[in-house]
Amino acid sequence: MSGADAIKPGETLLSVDNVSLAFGGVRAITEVSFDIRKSEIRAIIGPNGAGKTSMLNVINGFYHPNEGRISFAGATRARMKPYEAATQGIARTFQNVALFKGMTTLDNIMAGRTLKMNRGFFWQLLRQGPALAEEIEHRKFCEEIIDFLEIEAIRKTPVGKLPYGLQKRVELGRALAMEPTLLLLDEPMAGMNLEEKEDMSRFIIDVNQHYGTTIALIEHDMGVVMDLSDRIVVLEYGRKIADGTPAEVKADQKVIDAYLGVSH
Amino acid sequence: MMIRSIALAAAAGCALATALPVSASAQESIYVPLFTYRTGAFAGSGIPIANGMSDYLNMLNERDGGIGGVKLLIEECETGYDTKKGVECYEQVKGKKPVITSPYSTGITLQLIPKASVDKIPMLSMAYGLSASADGNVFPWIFNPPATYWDGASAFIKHVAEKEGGLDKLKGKKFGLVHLDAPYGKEPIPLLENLAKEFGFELKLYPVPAAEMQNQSALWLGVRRDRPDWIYLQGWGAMNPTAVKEAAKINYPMEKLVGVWWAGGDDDARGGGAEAKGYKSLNFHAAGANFPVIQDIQKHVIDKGKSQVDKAKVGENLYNRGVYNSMLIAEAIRNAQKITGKKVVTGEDVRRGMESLEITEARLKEIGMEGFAAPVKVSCSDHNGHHKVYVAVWDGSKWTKGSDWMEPMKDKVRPLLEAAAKDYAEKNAGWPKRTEACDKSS
Amino acid sequence: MSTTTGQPELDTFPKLYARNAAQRPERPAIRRKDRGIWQTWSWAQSWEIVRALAHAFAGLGVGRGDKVAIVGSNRPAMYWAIAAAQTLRAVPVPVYADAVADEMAYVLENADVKIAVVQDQEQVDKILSMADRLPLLTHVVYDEERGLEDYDRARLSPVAALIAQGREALAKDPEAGRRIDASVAAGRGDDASIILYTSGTTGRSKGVVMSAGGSVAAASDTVAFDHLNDRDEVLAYLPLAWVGDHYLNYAQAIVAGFCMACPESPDTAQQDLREIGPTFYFAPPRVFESLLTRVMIRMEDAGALKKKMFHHYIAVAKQWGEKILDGESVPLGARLSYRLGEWLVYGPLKNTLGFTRIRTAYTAGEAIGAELFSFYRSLGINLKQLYGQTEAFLYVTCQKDGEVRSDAVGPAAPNVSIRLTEDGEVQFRSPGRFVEYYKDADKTRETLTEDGFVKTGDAGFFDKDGQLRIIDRAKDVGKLKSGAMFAPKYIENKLKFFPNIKEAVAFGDARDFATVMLNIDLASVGAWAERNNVSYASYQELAGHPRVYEMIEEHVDEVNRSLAAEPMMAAAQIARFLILHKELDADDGELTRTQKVRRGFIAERYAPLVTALYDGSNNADIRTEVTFEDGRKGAIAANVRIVDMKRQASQEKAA
Amino acid sequence: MFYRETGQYKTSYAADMAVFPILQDRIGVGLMLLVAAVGIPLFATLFPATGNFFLQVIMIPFLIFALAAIGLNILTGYTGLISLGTGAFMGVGAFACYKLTTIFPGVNIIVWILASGFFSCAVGVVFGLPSLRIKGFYLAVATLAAQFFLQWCFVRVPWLFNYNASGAIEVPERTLFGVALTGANATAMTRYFVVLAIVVGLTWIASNLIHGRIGRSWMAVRDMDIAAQLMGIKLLPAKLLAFAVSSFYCGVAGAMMVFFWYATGAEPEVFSIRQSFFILSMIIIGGLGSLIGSYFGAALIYIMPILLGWLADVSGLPIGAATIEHLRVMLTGVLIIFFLIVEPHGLARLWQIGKQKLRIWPFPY
Amino acid sequence: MDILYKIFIDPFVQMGGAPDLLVQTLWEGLVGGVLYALIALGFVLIFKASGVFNFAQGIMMVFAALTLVGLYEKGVPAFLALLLTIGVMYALALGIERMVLRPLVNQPDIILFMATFGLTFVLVGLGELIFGGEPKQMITEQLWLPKGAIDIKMLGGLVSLQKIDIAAAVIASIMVAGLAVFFQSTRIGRALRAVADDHQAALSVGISLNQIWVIVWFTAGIVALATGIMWGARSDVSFALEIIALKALPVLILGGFTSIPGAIVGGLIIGIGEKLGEFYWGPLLGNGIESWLAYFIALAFLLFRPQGLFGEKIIERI
Repeated sequence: MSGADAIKPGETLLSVDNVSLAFGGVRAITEVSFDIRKSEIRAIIGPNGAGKTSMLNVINGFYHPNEGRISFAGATRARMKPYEAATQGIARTFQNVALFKGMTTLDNIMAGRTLKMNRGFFWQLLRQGPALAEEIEHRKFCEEIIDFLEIEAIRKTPVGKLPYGLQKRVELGRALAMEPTLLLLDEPMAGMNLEEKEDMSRFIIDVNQHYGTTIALIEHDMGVVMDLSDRIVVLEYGRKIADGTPAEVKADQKVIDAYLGVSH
Repeated sequence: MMIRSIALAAAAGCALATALPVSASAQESIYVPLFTYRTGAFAGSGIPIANGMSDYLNMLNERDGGIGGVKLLIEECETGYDTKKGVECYEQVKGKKPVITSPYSTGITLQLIPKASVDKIPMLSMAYGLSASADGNVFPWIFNPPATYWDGASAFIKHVAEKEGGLDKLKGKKFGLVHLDAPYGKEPIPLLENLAKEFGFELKLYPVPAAEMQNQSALWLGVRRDRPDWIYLQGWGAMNPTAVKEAAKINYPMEKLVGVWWAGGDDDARGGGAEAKGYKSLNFHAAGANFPVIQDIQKHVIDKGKSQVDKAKVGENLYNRGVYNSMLIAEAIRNAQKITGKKVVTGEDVRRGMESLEITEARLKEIGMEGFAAPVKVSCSDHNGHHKVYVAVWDGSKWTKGSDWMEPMKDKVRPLLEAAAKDYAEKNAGWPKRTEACDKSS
Repeated sequence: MSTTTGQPELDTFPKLYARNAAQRPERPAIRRKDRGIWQTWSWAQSWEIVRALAHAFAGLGVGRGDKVAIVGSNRPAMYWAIAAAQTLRAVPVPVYADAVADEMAYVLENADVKIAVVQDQEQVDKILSMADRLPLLTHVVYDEERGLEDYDRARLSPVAALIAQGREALAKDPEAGRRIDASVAAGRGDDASIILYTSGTTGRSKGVVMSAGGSVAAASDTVAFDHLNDRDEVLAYLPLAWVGDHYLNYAQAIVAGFCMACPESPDTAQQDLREIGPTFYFAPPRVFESLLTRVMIRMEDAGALKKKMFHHYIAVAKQWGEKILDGESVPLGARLSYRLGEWLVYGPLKNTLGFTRIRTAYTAGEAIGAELFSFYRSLGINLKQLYGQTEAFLYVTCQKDGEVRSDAVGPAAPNVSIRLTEDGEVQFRSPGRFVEYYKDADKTRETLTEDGFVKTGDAGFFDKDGQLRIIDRAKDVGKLKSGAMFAPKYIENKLKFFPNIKEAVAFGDARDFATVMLNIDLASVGAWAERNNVSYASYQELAGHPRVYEMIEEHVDEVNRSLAAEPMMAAAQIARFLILHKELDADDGELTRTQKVRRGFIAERYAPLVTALYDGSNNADIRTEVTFEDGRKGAIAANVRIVDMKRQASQEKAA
Repeated sequence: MFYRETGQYKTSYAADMAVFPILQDRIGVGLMLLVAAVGIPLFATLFPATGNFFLQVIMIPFLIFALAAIGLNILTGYTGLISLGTGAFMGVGAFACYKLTTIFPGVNIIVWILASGFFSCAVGVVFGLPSLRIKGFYLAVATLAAQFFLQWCFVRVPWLFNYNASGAIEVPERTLFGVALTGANATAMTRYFVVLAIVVGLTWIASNLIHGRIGRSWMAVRDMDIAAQLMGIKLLPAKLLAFAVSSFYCGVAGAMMVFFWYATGAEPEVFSIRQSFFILSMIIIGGLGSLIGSYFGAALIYIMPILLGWLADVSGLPIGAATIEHLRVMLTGVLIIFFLIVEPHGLARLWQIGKQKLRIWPFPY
Repeated sequence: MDILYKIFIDPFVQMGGAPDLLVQTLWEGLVGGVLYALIALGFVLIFKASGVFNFAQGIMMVFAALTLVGLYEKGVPAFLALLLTIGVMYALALGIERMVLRPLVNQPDIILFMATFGLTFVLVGLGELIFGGEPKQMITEQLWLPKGAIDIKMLGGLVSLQKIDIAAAVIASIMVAGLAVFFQSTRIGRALRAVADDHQAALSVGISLNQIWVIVWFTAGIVALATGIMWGARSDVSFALEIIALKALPVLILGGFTSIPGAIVGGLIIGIGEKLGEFYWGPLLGNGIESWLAYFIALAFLLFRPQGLFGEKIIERI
């Protein structure tokens, strides 16, 4: 964590260097390189099957790239396990909400604090003294997030019963509970209506500003992406075809041909 | 919240408690509960025994109006050969002041041994249960006549010696023990190991896990490889017919396969079909229906439709075993009445009656069991008697007598047994010293 | 007779606050559901915060007589800000938080506000947008940081920072503390305590100035009247700028030393009410009504047996409940049956509504239906009526325990004198009587008589029990062409007692006959529609449905029968009615912020309909502008059907 | 109906996070404990015959099975790992306790009962190792390996049963302050109190675990293991901890079963696969992921057949014991299916729904 | 060293020393494996088509055999009894579909698993109630199944093949072949496969899921009957057989829950593996290791191929 903290806003937090990934014979990502700077909102876009989600999976250690390296907060690695990514401060949300369905909103967000909680097993047995104090301390933190995301009313509702838009919000809350340095959002607005999208955009911007969290997001809604992000990477068939500010990307002929030209 | 369910249970329990017929009419009759198992994986052996037990006692009620003029209150409790349910049965009957229990399961027996002296209810585990409980000095409340598993195993060795031409011929021979891989099955091992040392034969063990009772082919391949000269089968339930069939499959000579008395059910042998002809089993009572006692049962119980037995199976080996078991109970009660002069006897009385039980040839004849069984005598120190057994032979359709009554090697068994009893008492710290007075044999 | 007369030093709220902090430092003063739990501040903590805030306010230049605007929902910070301003002898001016920018600008401008304490970014934005109209405004203090990170901080501070800053200063500098103490001690009963802007059924709002002494005296009287003490709890959910909230929660809490609880958010108020379980409760009749409607609707979906049980015991309660509540003698069987009902129905019902702990509840503001009123009372809730005004600092009359009726509002409150003018207008003089309308001497003179009585503008009379009965606004009571009396509100209220009717607007002054425009209640009629397989896509479609008309016609007919039974009102039976195609809405100016109908405005806005009501046509076209929630404007057009009613003969004789 | 939640507001997180935040629930729990600790013993004292039967045949085993069910529920209900080895883990506890108390007879048996849990805990962890690679029914079948292997050990390693000729555990008499806790002289009442204390205490601890960080990580693994990893939850330690705690509970239950219920001895057969299925059916009928459900399940699966048998008894129908047993078995099966159809999430869910109904009474929703 | 010798050398010396015994062991393993495979096949059929882990498969086997023998004992001619039993199995499938599967449709797997657990109780109770709990002799001869053995002299010894075992292997092969044909070439069979792949797709083809369930359970019932006859002939027909059926579970781990070839190959591996293990290595542990050996074999396989023998490598999709 200290490594990530030492990096100043604007400096490179994560760099993806010439990464390739293949499943059996199918190439999902081919020689992609880009970087994410601290405190920016970085979008990864591309048509379906462009390898966007695979890219996120590589970043947080679900997939191990066949080639190439990833450096995060100055440390370079080839293989990492997802929980190691978590310890280093990488959090994410999923395209299809991956909440803990049997638990309440609060418990889901509390689960995001797992790494920060370290009272021993003995105290956990008693749920008294230090263990309770720790629970309360983290509960307070989670309540801040609940307040931030305006989900007070569903605090104790099992997430399985929530509408989709709220589930996405809870999932964001769970990721925020990890106090991530880098937050990966996989289509945070998929399947939302206009109003929900506006809310979510606002939350993403607020997270970025309020907590200074670096955000990498995949999103289909071009309007949203252009509004939100500082810089955009465009992938197509697993290859990077463009990288730059929204304006630059918008003007890039390859992008127009490959992506914006096609109706989405 | 979880406690709420306890209350639910409690409420249910209250209903149960108020409705349980507690010590009903114990004064006018003698309460004899029978733990039986007509269900479960071992029902095959349980059903004929259960029928035999009930039918004999019912016959006494029908023919004689009970024992000594007092009706017997007979009640079956289904255990399914499951210790859990056995304990439930015990608790259920305990309140009704039974004069004796016979659990018919080694597991349940082990459970109840320590309780018998506490609850003052004697227990009869007829030729099963804990061999060591034959020591009346340590186990005043437990009776396991007429023979223990060790007697059985020793009788097997005796039988072999007879066939081979003397104990000295055993040297260098190879014996196999095919046994259920459970406490019951392993029981003969120490004795056989002792005898092996003494007589110089080799003992090979073939355990059958309970889950593999019907899947013994690998084991019998081992038998085929090792070629033991004789095999003793300490099996139970579905294990027996499978073993007999497998033995037949590897062409093992049937006359060299000897089962303990619990491997001597008609169904056990019948499964092997024609190939099972010659299969042997130890026994301490006769099979067949040609005894006055069985006739009486036929007349007074079965013909009146008061039995659950399939008529064709009356007189089968295990049916007769049930009859024999009940006979022991009845005789003990009768003896207790005689000693105490009371008509309605208690558990304590029956313990005394059991302890001084002597069933002579004459008495056997009186009760229509001449030739059915050997005389039985139980004493204060010897709760078993180590009575004579014989070898029964399957003739392809029924059990026949294949040898004379023979004494087990009591001298070999007894010391081992007393040591085991001592060991038991030592391991069970605080095991009570015998305080019960000793009655003279009647 | 006020309890504080013997102790002249306790004539301002800051003094009482200090007394509470000294006398009951550990007792809870204020709670708020926040971050999932009820954050609680004791009187000592609370007073410490008020002092710190006062110090910080002083640092912002707030001094005696300066106006401090308070814009936000019910939150501790807002109440502390009020107290802090009062501590400095400045005058807090609470403003309706949901007021649109224009309305708010008027109030802030009119009140010469120096600093504004607001809730969040939304209010900050509103105020910043009108900054050019408010030259006097020097600083804005906000409670919630969210979204304000990038704002220019020069004239903007978070309240938490101010409190911290004040606290630090007070800790460092004993002199600062003494200055605050001195300011508190210097406070006098005739200081202006607060300016409450009335929503006014017509025209611009007026700033009603209250004196500290009067406010304290009034509050002390009612605290004694209802035996309130520091074990009571209230839920502060009414608009902060409304006299009701300021009086019932803020003033009474400080006088009696009880705890006021603030809901987590307006959406969760109902849930929060249930959690807190107030012992003293106020709600306008419409709240009780919508609660009852919801109760009945929810019970409709219950199983047959449960429904039967429910209605059985409600009937039992109806028969005996009020008698038991009033301590009358009741047969033992009935008492037992009621007890069973309490266990099976009333207790759980009160529990789900959050009324379990209520000792005293009031309703006021408009007439309450007899059925509705006695429903709650029969459950064992001590619900009473009061009649009040901002100008009186709320209480004019209130009912004593045990002498409660639905059709009257009780005798004069303690230390209040009431007189009726010849044309029936109610006038009163009370300890809490207002000082003046801020910067509006004309209006003040208009309202305040020479001898210190306030003209309420309401027409009423005392009935034989000595309880006041209010008929209507004095100026609204009109006459039909025949000369018979026409009291529109009286008619409207009768109509509104039907759960299916949400609003009614009656016309008839100087006309041949009385007519009404109605709003159906979507929740109630919607549920009815569902049960009766009436399908509809919109409010408009439901409102115009023939079967809905049929049903409403029955209601109107019933009202006519009841009007016919009253000699003074029989002539004003409803001759024609229509159901409006849209809900009357405060955003469109059709209702006041306190949800009262603005009859004149409606008559203008729906002029074609009014014309049609009187020209005998069976339907009329109407096109109206509407304001959507996000501020966009649009228009709806509709053709509205008008129904003729049969009028009953006056039953004076028969009755 | 009984609930009066109005006015029960929480001013601290400790109160808000309490296991029973509602006063009426706390009263209910208190009453239950009172009934269990005072009412039932009183009843048993007043009616010794039925009382003893009730304690010995119903209450003691019910509590013990409930504890085992809690153990399995931690693994299966909370962590989502199906185990069919419960019986064997119970056996490990029983044999461990037997070894401990015979090697160190001086130490109080209650200490050993609890200590024996650690042995089954260790064994559980070993057999939990495959859970990293396999899931669902595959894992369930893998746990059968534990079941059969351990069962084989119980029979085949004579050291475990102290070379007893009986091949079974022979429970020696152990006392506390001169009162027999085990053995034939231990009264049902004494044993009941010990069992009650242990079961209530362990239930409390289980509830603590479940409501804290550890419980959340278990449920996270259960609900979505991928996301759990991302929260920094290491799957293997979380799963192994579940195996450990679960086996601990099962082990203690097993030890208590032999020492406080059977009280005199037990054959290895007691810990057969049937026992495993028995416990599994308890938690499924009772409700996966619910402590109270474990109690419900134990009550239904264990007590119901006894009640059925008793009903048949009372009804006085002239049917034989065997027929009754057959019907009882059949009816048990039918009831299992029936309850699954009525409420697949178990009795705990029914209870939850009932409770919710009471909370919003008289409203239907 | 001695122990290492016993583990790694001695068994092979034995194998080489008595090759006839080795052949015999393999044969016994093969026959046992065939029968395990048949039980596993029943599991697989049901799991594939309805996602139900049918715990009652073992009991169905016993129930089927018991019905057959019970009917015969009640005086029904053997082949008529066989037909009637098939009818009973059909009725059973129908009943299960109506009363268990249909009300529980769309429930989680474990619930359905538990329902089949309840079903075992029902079948046990019902079977014992109707036919009694005594073990019964399988009516081998009456069904024209062969008896006796074929002894082959070979490898310096004797290998004895029981005719009934040969019959079992033949019948098993016929059944597997029959099922293969059924799945490949009949309309219903194709429908079944469609269901296994995609319930929606199957529905769109116009096949009722309910019908498919009945057919699948009925088919599994037939397989159970065949297995029951074979096992019954090897020992006897009693409820103790139920435990043997559990042996199909390691076979399932090995072969995969959805793979018919997996069930067969898995069955053979387990059957042969456990016989070899018990016979050659069992004595090291005092024999009787068969009860758990199969599970360990399966687990060991699983560590190297978590997806089972014929499963495809699973790429976890997020």
